Amino acid sequence: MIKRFFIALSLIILAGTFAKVVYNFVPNTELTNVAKHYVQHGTQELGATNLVTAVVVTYRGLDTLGEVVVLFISAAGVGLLLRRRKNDLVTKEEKRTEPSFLVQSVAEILVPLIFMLGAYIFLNGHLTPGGGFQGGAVIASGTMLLFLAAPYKHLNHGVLTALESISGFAYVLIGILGVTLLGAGHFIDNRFLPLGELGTLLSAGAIPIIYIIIGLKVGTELSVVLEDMREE
Amino acid sequence: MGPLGLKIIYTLITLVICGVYGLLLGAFMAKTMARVQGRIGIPLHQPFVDIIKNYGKRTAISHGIMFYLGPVFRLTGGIGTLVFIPVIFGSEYFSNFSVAGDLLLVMYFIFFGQLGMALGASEGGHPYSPIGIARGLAQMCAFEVPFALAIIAIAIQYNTFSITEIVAAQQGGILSWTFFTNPFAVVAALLAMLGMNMYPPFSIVLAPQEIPIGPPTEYHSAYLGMLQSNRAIFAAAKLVLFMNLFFGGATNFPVLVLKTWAIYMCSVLVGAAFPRFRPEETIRFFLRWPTVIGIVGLLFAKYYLI
Amino acid sequence: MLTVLTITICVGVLVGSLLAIVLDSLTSAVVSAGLASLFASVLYVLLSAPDVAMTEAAIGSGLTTMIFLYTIKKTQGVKKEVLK
Amino acid sequence: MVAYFQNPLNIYITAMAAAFLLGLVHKLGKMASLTLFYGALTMMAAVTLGSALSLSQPLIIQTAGFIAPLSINLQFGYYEAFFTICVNIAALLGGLYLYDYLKDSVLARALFLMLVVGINGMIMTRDLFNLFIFIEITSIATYGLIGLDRNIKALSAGFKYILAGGMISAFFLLGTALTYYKTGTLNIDQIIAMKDVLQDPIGLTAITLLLTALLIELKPFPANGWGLDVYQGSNAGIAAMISVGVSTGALFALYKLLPLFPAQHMGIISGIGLATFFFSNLMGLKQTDAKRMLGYSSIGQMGLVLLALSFFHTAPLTMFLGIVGGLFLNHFLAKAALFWIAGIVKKDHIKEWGILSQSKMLTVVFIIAVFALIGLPPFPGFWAKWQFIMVLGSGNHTFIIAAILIGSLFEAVYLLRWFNYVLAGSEEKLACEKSKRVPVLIFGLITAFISALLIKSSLGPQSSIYFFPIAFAVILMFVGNFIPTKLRALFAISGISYLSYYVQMNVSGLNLIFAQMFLWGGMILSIATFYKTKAKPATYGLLFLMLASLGGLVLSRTTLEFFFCWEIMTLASYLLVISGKNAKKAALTYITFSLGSAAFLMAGFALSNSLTLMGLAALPSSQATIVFTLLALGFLIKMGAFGVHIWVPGAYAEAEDDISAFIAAILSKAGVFGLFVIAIYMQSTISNSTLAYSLGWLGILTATFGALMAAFQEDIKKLLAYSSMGQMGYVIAAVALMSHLGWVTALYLSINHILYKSLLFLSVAGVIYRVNTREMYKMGGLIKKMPISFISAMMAIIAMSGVPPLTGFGGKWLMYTALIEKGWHLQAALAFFASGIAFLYMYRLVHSIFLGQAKPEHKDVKEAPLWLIIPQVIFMGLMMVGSTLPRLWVEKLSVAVGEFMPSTLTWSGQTATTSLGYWNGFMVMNIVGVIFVIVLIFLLLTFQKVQKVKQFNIVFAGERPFTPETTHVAYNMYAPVQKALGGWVKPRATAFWDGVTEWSHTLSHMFAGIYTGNGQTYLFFILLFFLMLNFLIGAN
Amino acid sequence: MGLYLNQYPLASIVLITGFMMILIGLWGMLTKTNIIKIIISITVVETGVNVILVSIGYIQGRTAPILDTAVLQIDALSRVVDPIPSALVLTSIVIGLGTTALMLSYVIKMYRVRQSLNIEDFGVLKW
Repeated sequence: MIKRFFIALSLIILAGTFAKVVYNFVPNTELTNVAKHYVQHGTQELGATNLVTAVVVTYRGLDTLGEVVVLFISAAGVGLLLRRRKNDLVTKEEKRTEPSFLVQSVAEILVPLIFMLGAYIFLNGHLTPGGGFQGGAVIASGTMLLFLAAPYKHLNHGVLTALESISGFAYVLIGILGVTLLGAGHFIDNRFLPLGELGTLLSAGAIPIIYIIIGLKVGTELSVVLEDMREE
Repeated sequence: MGPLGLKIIYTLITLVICGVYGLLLGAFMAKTMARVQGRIGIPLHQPFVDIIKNYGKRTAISHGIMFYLGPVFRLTGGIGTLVFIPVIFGSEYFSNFSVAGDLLLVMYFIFFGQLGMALGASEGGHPYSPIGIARGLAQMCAFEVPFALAIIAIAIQYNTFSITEIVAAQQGGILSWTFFTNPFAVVAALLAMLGMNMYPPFSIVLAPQEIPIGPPTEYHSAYLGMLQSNRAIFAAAKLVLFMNLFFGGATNFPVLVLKTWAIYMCSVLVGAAFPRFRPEETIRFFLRWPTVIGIVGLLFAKYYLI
Repeated sequence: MLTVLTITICVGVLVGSLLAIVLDSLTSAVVSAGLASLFASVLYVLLSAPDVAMTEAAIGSGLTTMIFLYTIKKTQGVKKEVLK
Repeated sequence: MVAYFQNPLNIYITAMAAAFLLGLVHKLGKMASLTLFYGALTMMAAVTLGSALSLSQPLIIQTAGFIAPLSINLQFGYYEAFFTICVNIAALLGGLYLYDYLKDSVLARALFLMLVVGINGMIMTRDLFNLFIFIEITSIATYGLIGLDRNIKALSAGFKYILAGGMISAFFLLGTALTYYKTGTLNIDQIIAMKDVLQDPIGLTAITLLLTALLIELKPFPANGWGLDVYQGSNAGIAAMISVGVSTGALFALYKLLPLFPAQHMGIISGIGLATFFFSNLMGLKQTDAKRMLGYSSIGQMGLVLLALSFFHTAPLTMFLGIVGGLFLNHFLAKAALFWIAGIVKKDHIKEWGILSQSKMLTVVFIIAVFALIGLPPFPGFWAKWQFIMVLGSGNHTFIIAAILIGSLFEAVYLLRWFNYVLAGSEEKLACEKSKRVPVLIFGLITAFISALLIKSSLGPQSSIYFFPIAFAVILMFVGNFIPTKLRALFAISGISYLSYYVQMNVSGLNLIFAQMFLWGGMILSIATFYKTKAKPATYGLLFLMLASLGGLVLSRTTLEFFFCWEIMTLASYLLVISGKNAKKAALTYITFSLGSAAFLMAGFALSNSLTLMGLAALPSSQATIVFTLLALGFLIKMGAFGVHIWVPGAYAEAEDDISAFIAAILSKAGVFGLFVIAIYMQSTISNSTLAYSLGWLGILTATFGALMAAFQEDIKKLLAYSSMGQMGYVIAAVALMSHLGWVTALYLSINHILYKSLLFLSVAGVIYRVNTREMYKMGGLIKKMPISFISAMMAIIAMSGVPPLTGFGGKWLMYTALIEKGWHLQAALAFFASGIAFLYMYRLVHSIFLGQAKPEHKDVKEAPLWLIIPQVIFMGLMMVGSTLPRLWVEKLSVAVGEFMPSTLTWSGQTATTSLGYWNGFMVMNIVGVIFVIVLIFLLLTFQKVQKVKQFNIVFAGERPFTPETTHVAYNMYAPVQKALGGWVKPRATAFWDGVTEWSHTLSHMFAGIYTGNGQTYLFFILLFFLMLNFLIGAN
Repeated sequence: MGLYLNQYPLASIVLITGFMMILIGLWGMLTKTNIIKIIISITVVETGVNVILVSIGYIQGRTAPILDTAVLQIDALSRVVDPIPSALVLTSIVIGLGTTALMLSYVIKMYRVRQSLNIEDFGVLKW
């Protein structure tokens, strides 16, 4: 109880600090200088109508590469922890209940649709809200549905790993392409491909390609994570 | 016969006089003790007889080199001590070899014989020797404290360690003796002398058990003779030193005899009156009142006399 | 109007979060947290951040809830392993 | 192709490409993916090195084709280069070390690569949010790797780490958000340029949040329980990467953001660093788990680096790298090596570490690492710490200096205690794969190499004088296994002779006298070491090193040189002591006190603000008093002064017998030399001061108690040890006199001490060699078997006691004269008492060993080996010459001292005269000799035939004894004295220091109690840490 | 509650919501003993931080930074909100998922070893 009291006390003090921040908070009425540049020149410079995508993929491309790495190593960490190793001894195999017919048939229809939705989201990342990460997550949801429908089915780890591996490597390659084609300082620059006509699917230089790669990588990675957690 | 030769001759004369005087004092001491205890005691010539008897004995055994050298060290220590002390004030020849060093030399040379003796006696292998020596050394540590305090008080008072200069500073009347200018230091020194002489009540050194006497247990014949000679010379040397330091020295032999005899009597009388102390009692005793008196003497010299 | 709607959604988010903490049942707590997340994604839409809203909906309330549920399922019962 | 190696961006590209490809390549086979993995690590290290070498000015790397605030940029300047080189080399070797673990899991390999990328990113990025991402990459990769071991320890530690990490990232992200709100940019350089905007509540909250997050990554006290658990629980290879890699990233990230922190609050960061350093080391004291102990040490070291960072983050490059870089590098090299060794040993409890001693090479690296952490020269930490403390001193940061030095001492204690366990050895077999051994050895070599470079660069043009002896010693130590003992000894002696030639060419006056004491004394004593048929391989190297460092001490002009030599001497002597058979415990006490002494010296030199020893002379008097006190305390500890003497008996007694002679005769003079140095330079302030007066009393008390304690010892070497302590007491008092005669006395006593202590220790060494015991009452009557040893011992005690005619008397004469001349009368009286007590133990020594009844089991004992006799004969010869012709050398001492103050000692012929008295050593010797010979002849003439009998031929109480034991009175010889004075020598000092130990351990345990093991508690501490920081910053 | 609450309600309201979520989440992190509950609390904190970030980027009355119409492209500067916070939040959400997944994997393995979800059962290392 004393412990809780102290925790409450310190949280109250923390709340005081927060209150000070809130009290002094004046909501922005104007864009910051950097944002101004993005908003003013972003579409011309990069050819993407969705400025968030422009920021995510190119302006702050290194962040995104890092983000992909984070997801990659989380998946690796999950795998490292959960996948069975040679000498593990398991006492009891879990029983999985067969899902109902309804679930199975709904899944059969839905899963391809979900996958297509995911693909759509990352293909149009430079035009509409969404992008590689969202699309990838949607694809992973599809995988999840698949698991619900077919508890005894295993994903083909080999294919997934290869896909993930290749897409990751491709991302790095595209980054290098920026350097080799546009010169030093252009790592992860999407402009080594023509920007195309603003607002069309095949525009914004390499952004669609990058988002496809990211979408694939995120989708496969998250699917592997789900698989690992399910199979454990 | 250069001055060195003359000096050696005078030194030899001093030695003989002091030796004889020392033996007489020993006999006197024994007689006084006996009288106090109601016995007749030995005749005054008894020590002379003993010493001749011992030297006369031709057979001897030896436990080893150090055993053999022990008495040599001892006698060298005794003679050396005397040699480094100026005996008669104002006489260049009777100041012996005191040019070789000052009071500090004498104080440390006293240990020479004792150390050699201790080593020699130890080699004898008799258990009583080391017991006696251990006690003796312990006692020595203790009485050295008041003695050192007294010596330092003198050094403060006269600002010198040279014995000749100390005596010189005490000339000019009985009141300029250290005994009167700084009585505390003298009392401390005299108390220390009781221990130094190893007479009762500080005689435990010589008596681990009564029959074989202390460190020299294993010594006999000429060894013992040498030890006895040393006892005489060494006792005389110490008395002369005390006389020089505290009682204004002596300008001739009668005065010397008079003063030293008086000093000697102190220890004899004290010895006759007190029972023997155990070693730790001895240590505690010396580190208590004599030390306090010595410190008083020292401070007296430091803050009053200068 | 927008303000009222926003406040309502905010209350929804907070109630969801609170329930997620307070509820004893793990499953209910997870579902509450997912709901809070869903409300938050609506909030993002209101704040003109559709990209974030999509992400939050797909990941925050979808996948996260799912892996929580998996975990809850895995941490019941007495399956014991000797791990290398 | 060359361009590839010169662009730091390729570190990331290489790593990421490799990591992503690993999964695919793994399908081709394990070898392929392993090759890819190690290839990538190698390339990363190569790119880092290449980029660093081609660096002509700080490199800004833009990305995405836009200039900084629009896109994310990286920076690769000199600072970044230094830290990334460290990280990438550690990563390469760490990867190699983890081969066993990584070879089975391709996922782990990918994680490892990404961990390295994350750290590199933390160092290089100049974008706040990008920094967040790299922090996350680093953390998540670490979480994953900790999961490599799936036991309860690793799991729960990893989980606590994740919890803390979650809180940290929430803080950091919130801070980033608020910063962006205030500044409108995420570029760190721009934010720093706009830092004034951040001086309002929101901005300050933002800064606090960011700094809290980064500080917590550095595991500050007390919000670091999770960090300790991680170090303890995770695999050693991973723990090493966390300790040296992740911490590096966090440190550099903090360094980048530090300019944001209001300058007036920099003290808070210093305080956090200091508290972390101090408390971690305090808590480390009680630790018994090796990895957790390393954890405490890691956290402490990072605290120290943080402290340095708070002082020098704006300093110029060389200073920054010299101090912060040096401290970091030290931690980096040592900690990686130690963690790796911990993984090889695979024992949790430090008591079981004896197994390590089976691998010599690993043990050597272990020693190097431990010494580096303690801050001993020539390892990088020494130089950095020295510079750091000096700067602190010039800023008068007394409290910080004290805390650093005390903290370091704690660290030294627990590390060396651990070293003791290593030395204890073990039966068990040490299994060690090559892949694990190689990185450790490489790190050892790197440490050695950097240390060598640092000697060269830090000591300036004079450095070769210090460098070559060390190199020679190291070579001598390492070839020790391959060449015979005698040859090694010969090398060592020739080295010393060359050194003594060199040193004597370059010094004069007092320094020359000390050089001769150290080096000639050492050379003669070295002869004695031949007597051992088999010496330990390192012995001669260390012996040479010790003597060389003493030579260096004499040569040194600057405080750094002096301190360097002092520490080298400490190090060498410690290793010499510890090579004794049962010396481990004693050696620990010895080194603890020695390091305490060094700490005082360091503090003293720091507060003096002086680079040269000469500069000590120019101090204003109030400062001089403090400096003198500190320095004197340092030297006094080394001399074993009363109160800090408790190391003395152990170190002297337990060292090997010939080494004891070196320690007692030669090494103890180093303290004398030090005392002289400061007394000379600070003469004007110290003369007639209370300080000198107190020092004088301390010296006399040391003499008295040393002598008393010596009298009660049964162990012969302990007796000699206490005796040395006592004799050094006189020297202390003599130096404190600050008079011409006093200093001559001090020199005289020192030289005399070399003569007779060498004799005694060598003689005793021979005896112990023959009878195999150190208990005196188990010996006896050896005079017949070992006559030369006896003569040597006898001469030594005569010289020691001060009985004329040998050299001892001169010392006493000078000393009493000097004391009384100065007016220190009571002191003189006490000195007299002390010298009386000295007779007690001296007699005991000679009697119990050589005289009295011989033991039957010693009937076949022979004289000591010739090699021990030769130096004794030399010393006896020197002593005889010195006794007979004192003017020959005393006048030299008098002249040397005369450089500093007017001489009060005059000579006519062989007679020395002072204001108080006179002494003619030549005449005394002759008179005594003549009388002795005459008396001897008389005796010889009196006895024509003397019958030699056995010692046993005695009678007492009417009986012949039949067991020799009963007739050898040696055990508890001075029982009466003990009864009378035993109360004086109750081990109060020992009790006091035991109390100090006990208390610090109790405190250690108490503080460690905050680490409950519960992850939530740790979270709470993190929250409190933030609130505290917020309060401190907001308060102003 | 703030001087500007009435003038600029939306961003401030959301900001307060975000801070309250952080506090709620912290309370859960510090008081709940079930480790799954603790992780849920962490996700609540993370969502709170994200909400705050979005609210900082919001400008009253503006639309999303997707310039898909001519009107928007002409007068973009005064019509769209800041795209940067959106980009940051996007990243942060993904990272959050990654850490959550990893934490839950730890939970599963910890449960396997100790058969418990109580955090107090995992204090094997201390002092």
